[in-house]
Amino acid sequence: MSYIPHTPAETEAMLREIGVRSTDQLFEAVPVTHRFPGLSLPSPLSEMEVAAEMLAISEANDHGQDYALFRGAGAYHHFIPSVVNHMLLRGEFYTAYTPYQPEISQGTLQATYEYQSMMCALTGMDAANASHYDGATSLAEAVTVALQVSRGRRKKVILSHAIHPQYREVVRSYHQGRDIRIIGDRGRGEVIDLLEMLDGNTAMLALQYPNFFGQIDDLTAVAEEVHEAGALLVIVANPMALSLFRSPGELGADIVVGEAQPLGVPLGFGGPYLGYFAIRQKFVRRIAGRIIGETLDADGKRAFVMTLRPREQDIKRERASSNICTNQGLMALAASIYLALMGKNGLRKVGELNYHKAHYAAEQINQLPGYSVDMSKPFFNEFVVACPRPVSEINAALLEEGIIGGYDLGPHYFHLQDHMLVCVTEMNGKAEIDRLAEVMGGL
Amino acid sequence: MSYIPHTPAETEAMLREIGVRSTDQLFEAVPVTHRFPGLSLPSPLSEMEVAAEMLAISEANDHGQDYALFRGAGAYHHFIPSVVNHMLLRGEFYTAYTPYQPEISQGTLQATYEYQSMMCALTGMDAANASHYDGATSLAEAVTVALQVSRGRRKKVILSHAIHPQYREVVRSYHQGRDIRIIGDRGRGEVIDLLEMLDGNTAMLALQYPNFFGQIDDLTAVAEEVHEAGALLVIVANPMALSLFRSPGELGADIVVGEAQPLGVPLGFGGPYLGYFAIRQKFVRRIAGRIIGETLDADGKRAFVMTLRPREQDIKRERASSNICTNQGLMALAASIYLALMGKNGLRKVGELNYHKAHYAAEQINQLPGYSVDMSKPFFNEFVVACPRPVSEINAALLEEGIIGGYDLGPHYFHLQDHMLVCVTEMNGKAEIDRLAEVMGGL
Amino acid sequence: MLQPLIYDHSSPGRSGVNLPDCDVPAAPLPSELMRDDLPLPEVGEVQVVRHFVKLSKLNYSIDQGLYPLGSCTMKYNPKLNEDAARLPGFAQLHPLTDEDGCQGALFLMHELQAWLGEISGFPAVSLTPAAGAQGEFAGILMIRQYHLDRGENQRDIILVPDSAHGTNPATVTMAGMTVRELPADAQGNVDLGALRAACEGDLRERIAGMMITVPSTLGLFESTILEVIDAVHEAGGLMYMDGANMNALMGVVKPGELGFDVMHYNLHKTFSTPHGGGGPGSGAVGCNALLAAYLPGPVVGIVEQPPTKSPPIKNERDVFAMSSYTDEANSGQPIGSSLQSESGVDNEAPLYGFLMPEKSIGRMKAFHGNFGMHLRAYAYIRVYGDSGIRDVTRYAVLNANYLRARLMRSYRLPYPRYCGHEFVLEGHIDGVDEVHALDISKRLMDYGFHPPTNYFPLIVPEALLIEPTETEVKEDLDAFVDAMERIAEEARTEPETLLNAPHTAPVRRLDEVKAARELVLCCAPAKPIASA
Amino acid sequence: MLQPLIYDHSSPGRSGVNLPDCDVPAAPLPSELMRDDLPLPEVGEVQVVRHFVKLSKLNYSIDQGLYPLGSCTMKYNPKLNEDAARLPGFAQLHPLTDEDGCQGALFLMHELQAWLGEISGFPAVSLTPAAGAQGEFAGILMIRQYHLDRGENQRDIILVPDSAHGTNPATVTMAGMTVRELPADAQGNVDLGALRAACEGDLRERIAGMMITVPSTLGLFESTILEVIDAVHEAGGLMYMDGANMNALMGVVKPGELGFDVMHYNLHKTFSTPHGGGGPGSGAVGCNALLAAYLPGPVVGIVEQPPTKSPPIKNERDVFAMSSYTDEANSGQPIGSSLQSESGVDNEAPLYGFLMPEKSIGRMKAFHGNFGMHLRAYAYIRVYGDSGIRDVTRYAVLNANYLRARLMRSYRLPYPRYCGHEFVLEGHIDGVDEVHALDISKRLMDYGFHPPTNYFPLIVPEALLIEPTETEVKEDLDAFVDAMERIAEEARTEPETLLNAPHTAPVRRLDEVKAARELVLCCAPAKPIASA
Ligand SMILES: Cc1ncc(COP(=O)(O)O)c(C=O)c1O
Ligand SMILES: Cc1ncc(COP(=O)(O)O)c(C=O)c1O
Repeated sequence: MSYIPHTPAETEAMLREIGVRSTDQLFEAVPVTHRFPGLSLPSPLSEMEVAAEMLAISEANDHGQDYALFRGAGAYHHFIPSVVNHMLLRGEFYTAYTPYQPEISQGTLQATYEYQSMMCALTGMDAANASHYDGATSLAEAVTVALQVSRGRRKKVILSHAIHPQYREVVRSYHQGRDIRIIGDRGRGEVIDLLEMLDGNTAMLALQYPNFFGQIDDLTAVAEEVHEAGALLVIVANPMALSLFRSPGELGADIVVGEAQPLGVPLGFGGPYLGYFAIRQKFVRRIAGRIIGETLDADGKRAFVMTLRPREQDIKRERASSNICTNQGLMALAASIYLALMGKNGLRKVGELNYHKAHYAAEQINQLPGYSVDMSKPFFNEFVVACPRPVSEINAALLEEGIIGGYDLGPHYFHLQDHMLVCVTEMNGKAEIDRLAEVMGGL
Repeated sequence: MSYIPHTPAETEAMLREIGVRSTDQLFEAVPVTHRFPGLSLPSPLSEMEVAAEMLAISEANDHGQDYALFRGAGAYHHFIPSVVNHMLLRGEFYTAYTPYQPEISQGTLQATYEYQSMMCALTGMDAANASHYDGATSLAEAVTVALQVSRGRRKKVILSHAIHPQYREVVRSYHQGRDIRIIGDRGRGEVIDLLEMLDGNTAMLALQYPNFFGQIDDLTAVAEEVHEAGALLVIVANPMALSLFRSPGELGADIVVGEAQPLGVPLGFGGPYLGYFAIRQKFVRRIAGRIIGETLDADGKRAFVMTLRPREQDIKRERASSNICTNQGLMALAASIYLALMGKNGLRKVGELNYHKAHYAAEQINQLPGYSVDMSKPFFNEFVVACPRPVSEINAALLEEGIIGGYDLGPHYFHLQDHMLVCVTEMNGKAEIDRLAEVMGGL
Repeated sequence: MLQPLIYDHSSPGRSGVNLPDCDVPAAPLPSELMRDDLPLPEVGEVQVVRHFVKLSKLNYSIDQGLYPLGSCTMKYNPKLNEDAARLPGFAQLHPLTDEDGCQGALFLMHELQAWLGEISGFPAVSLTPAAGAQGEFAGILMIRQYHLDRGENQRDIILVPDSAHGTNPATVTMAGMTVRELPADAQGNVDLGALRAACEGDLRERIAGMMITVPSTLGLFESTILEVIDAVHEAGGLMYMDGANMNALMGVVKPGELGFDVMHYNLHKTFSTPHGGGGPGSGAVGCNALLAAYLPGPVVGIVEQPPTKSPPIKNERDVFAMSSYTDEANSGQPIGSSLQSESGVDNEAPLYGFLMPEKSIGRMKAFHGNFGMHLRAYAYIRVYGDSGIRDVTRYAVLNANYLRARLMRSYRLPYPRYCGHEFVLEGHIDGVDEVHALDISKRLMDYGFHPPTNYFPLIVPEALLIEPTETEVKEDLDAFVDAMERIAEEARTEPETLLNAPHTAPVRRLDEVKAARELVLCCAPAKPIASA
Repeated sequence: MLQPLIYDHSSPGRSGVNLPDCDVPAAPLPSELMRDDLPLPEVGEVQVVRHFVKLSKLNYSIDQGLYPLGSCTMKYNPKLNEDAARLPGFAQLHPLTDEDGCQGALFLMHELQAWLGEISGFPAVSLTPAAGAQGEFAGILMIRQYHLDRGENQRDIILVPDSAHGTNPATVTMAGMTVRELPADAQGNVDLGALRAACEGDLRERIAGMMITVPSTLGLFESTILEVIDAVHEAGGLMYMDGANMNALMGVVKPGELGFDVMHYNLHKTFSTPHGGGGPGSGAVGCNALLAAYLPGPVVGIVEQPPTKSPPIKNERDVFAMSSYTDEANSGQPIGSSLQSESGVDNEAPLYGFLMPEKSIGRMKAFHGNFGMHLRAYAYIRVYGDSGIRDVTRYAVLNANYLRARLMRSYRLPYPRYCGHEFVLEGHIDGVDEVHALDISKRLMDYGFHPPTNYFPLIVPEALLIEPTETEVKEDLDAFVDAMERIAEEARTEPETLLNAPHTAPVRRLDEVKAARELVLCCAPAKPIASA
């Protein structure tokens, strides 16, 4: 019986102890009219058959082991050191629950505390939570915090159009039941245009860094203007880019959110990923989701515990600002291991590889007749290419050559028809990049 | 520096403590003429490059994930439940040394004791050791034991020609320095012919069960005759076949050896595998290699320890009967986990699947014009097919269809030119078997 | 021994990984944009391994024993599923792969949608929500939008029993709606009188719906569930089922057939995906035809039927008819190697694609849900199949009732009825007032067990909510009963032992007040130079 | 707590795995050949997992700390290598795959042969031996056969220093030859006088060779190694080097250049393949041109040069010229994807094949060695490469000398010289005669360390042989020194603490006499009915 260990004799003995003749009797409270319906599911399979089927299904996908990947747009193909998976495979980590009982959960608690610490280090913020579902929901939760900071008095949220389109969709989904206005992202507004929109009703302004097009906007003066208007500056940052570029904390952000998938989490068709959330000290008690804090045990020994619990739904119930409960714990552990391995020097090196390779690729493509790369601003590991024909045609040709090309921006941005967002990481060798350019040029 | 954690500052401090200026000084005892030679090796590679290279090399092989395998001949493609590898991946097991310090090695010790117990259960013997290198060396070690039991007075060793050819080669390699005669396997002698060779000079007679051709010889009366001649009966048994067939213990064997790779160890291009060695109580102190025994600790608690140590090379030195030290510990653990999972019912079921599928395949092939299967004796999961053309041609055609065909017996047995040893296990679905027969028939 | 922090292992110049040299010309870095400091630790690979191995040893986990945490369904996490999740065809699949290039993944999601629908009696399922709470949020937003679309803007109240999980009321607030709490009656059912009063009184027109957990968070099947549903429907509200306790329902009753309109599943509970020390989860949402068009997107549908099949089934791209899921020829058939052909996809297979339901409440997260959990749930259902899924529930309920029957002799059982997959005890020993549920829980650690859920549901004093799950073997249940009985005895004879427990855990009880007051959330070396 | 045996978890009818139904017609089973009983345990999957997880926790391992076991080279086992070994193209590759179908594996072995040869200065290498002891056996058989082929049948003596590992003398016996032990001098070198006496005396004509470990098992480089080699060669004998201590030699000196004729490598020591709680190992053998033809087989050679290459290099199938390994164009080049093309193998690559050396001593085991270890060693060497391999030795020797320098203050260091990768202390505290090396070792467990090797080499009283390896970080070495110093102190102030140690390990000291006397080697339920 698969994962059920009962033998008939044991079942018998247990039923006797309970005082029933069969398990059917235990369901007497279920309306008899609806009790024990048929289930039309496939027949059971043995482990070896399921393993074979999973392999077959997985191989019906075009994946990064068989294809050269030049696609990012919010999900990045980075190298993950083998140690990460070996540690994640320890049952002590992945088969544990949320650390509600700290005495027997110090492993998870300390690792999460270390994750929080390293996310603070990356973002330049004072505190980070234990995770949100992903970058998009993390942004949506930041909106809630910003609204709360204004005690509900400010109702305007400004989003840059250069924030990941799906993130903006999620913000709208999350706040559809609230009486607020989300603006700024319908047009092609630059940062400067967004600052124009600030007013006394603005709770926050959010920018992406690097933005969805891979570019690093100049944010030097932004924080000041936002703060002057009494609003919060929220920065959606790719944590991998923070290996090189000035931290959002240094730029004056109040909340930094984003997708930490690049830090040791595989592409995995979009999830589970890791929404990170970091904030200034003064707003820390408004943070949603779990947070681990340091304390002492009864013997005076350092230990860790979930803290600020009274904010959470299980205690505050309808007065909680978020309902989040289960988060992305194991992915935070993955990021923790990844960052520990990479460390200060390793992460910077990865950042540099991304930067140099992307710039090399951009140059190669920019030289191709009919193509042009937007080099108007500095960029990290992604850039926009204006193409001489539909992106889908180019990608079809690339696929034939074992290459998954860039992301088609047309469906999301009216002004970017036939524009492709190309991503280059440390996983792309020079030969691969050259081949990409060659195939694109040969069309 | 890869797996070396030293920073320059630490190295400096350590050198100071030692009192030298550089590590070079530590090598002053090495003849200066030969000190610090150049090394012509490839340049260092990063982890991600090595991982990519290993993948590329591995994919330059025709393996069981891409091909249907009908090859056995001493190495078998069986299903390995996922739990086995998950347990083997626990660093506590695979990064530990031989359990010389029992107080902090009870995990390895108990698991090995359980392995020994389960091998006794399978073989019907009284004691089993912690492993030998593989089935072949286990047989070679059995020869040593048999010679010792006769106190060196008997010098003849009878081997059946139906023992794996490589095993017989290894027996000869192992005993080339000893003054003994190894006979019986040059011709095509049946068991009955081998019994004829028994005499007062015979130390042992060895048979394979099922034999190299997959067949189960009738061994009912063999032990009696061997014992009457004062010799030992050694049986080389495929432990998977012992799920169904009478145990060698029941058949009167004195020593049972063989390859336990079928019990949870992957094909792995031939190693590491797992030589098992089981023996009657009366000879147990002659067993070579490590053995785990039960005892008590100072608190009277049950615990396990390497026992009969005085037989071993580190104590008995030149008077030890074998020099074995490192064995195949982790593979014994794999077998232990595998047998625990399969258990009485599961293993029998696997045995039956092998039996039925092999018989189905044999029938399909036997019906093909030009082919005939040797059905003269019962067989387990392998059988011999007389083919209408060279085996290499048939295998080439099968390979085109994604099938790795049977093993060519010609190079090993003069009388078996154009004969193929076909193996069918639970891994071969009916469709695969039908396709095998179809391709073979279509030639 | 105190486990050092990862920063304590740091030494300038160390690194845990070698990276390749750059094989392209270096581009100039924009110095004005570069950061100066990156206060990450510098640790070698060996040390990192040891650090996390040692941390892991401080955890209790399912892989080492019984984890009877009520409401959490801590069942065994099959290793098979972990292997499947790590196949390169899944782990290295980009979420924005073009439709043609991810037919395997889409097929799997499509099947899973159908199977979850079949198990719960709902024609439509969306897999996108990332956890139970997000599933709730989606479901309540769907109900909200449904009413808005019918012009019933005034419907803003969601009824929630007082035994509900905290996520339920919090969800209602997030959706901009209002919670109205309902009490339980003496049997642990929703108090029907109070419910009817709410539904028939002044607020009738404001009732948007009700969220209810079945079986309840007390582990009890509401014996009046049909009346509850009727009452709410009667008032024009819709019924949301919190499916956290689905492990007590599979093959026993289909929420959709009972009359529920929408529910969420916790794949990380019922369908064995690992809890991961706090996630990830997966909170798929299922619903009936009324709400199908409001599901969060994207969902997976068939966008092109195989050319060879006739008559062509309606194209899901055109009409979002999720109900076609369960009667598709392909659904529920073993796929074997049919998907695996030269071109990657069999010609006879339909083409799957992502679809946005017509009136969707939108996206709940980027991309399309926690796919890694979908594939594990798929493998799990595949193992049990039609004949086995009900066994999961049968044995989960058997195990819970067995513990209930044995433990009610030494602890007070507030609701003496057959329970579902879990039951609640009062963690209180008569005559020993100083001993609380928490003390009993901490003492269980010394006996080698993870404690039950404490202080939830809130309506039972000193609640100990116990859920063994079906994967536990009788010997271990018996050992747990022994420990609980001994603890009850200890409470009487040596209460201090409990009050100071645990004694053998890696740490003693923690000062939670200090943690919240001092708020040390980030270790000093990680602080950027400015703020440090 | 006592960990139950796997049989203690057994209950009739349980099974830890589901198997597929039979998809072919059942064939009749020959009832007279079938067994009746199969006394294996019956345990569920969850229980099996917990059983082995709990067992694992009773072990000490490299993954949790310093493992300074002299002569064993307990260095970090890279996780990268474990992943590589599990790739389906390796794990599911049948050993009898036709040559064309295993070019990847053959290429890898061919490269590894060349690299090991380069590191040791030997032109020929065979990877077949399964462990160090088997490598020794092969090497001594080669020496034996070499003399036989020259008609020098009388050469049957192998000289072995008294500090040698037990496998050395045992090997000689297995090969049917005779051991003659040689003493060490005061510096820990082989006593040259004694050696010369042996080589120049009556036995001169019987000298077949000498086995010697470099650096010696005392961790010392023989400063007279060239004299030793000369003396033996002079007498007509050949020199065997036990390469267990190769971690002190790489990039520092090549045994082949010193004049050794043959040696073995321990891939499971020097080249980081995991020890696995007792194996598997891999004991490749390298030798010079004199002995190449005697190597155990099969070895991997180039059997066909790529058509495009000119001039064609001699075909190794025809002439077994192993020395061509190191000067092949292909050797040591990154292969990148060159092997990976549509047909599986690049047209420009040579064809590799298995060859049997001309006068081979034969096969040491079935198939071709512990390939799983070869591939790990390959990956390991690939990571360090030409510039890094010497660092392994440099830091291994640095770590050992650092410990030596610090520990000689509290323990007697019998040979006060720079050591190699390890060194020996006397585990004896002056004035406290009741405390032995064993007690110090057991006490180290309480401080969280694995003890050093005890009582080996035999020539040092109360030997503690300490080998930290290069992968250990200074902090941990310092902590080890602290523990050793405290133990020395305890020996004086509270010797009982040592005599009764360990106090915190999973079990206390064991009754080894009882184990050997009662010989319980198999648990009762596993016994077949007849013998039970
Ligand atoms: C009854 C109930 N509802 C909802 C939830 C929330 O689910 P999740 O943690 O997946 O968000 C839980 C989780 O514990 C629960 O027990
Ligand atoms: C010096 C020496 N020689 C030989 C060996 C034997 O090697 P193996 O255990 O691999 O057979 C060892 C192993 O400990 C050793 O230390």
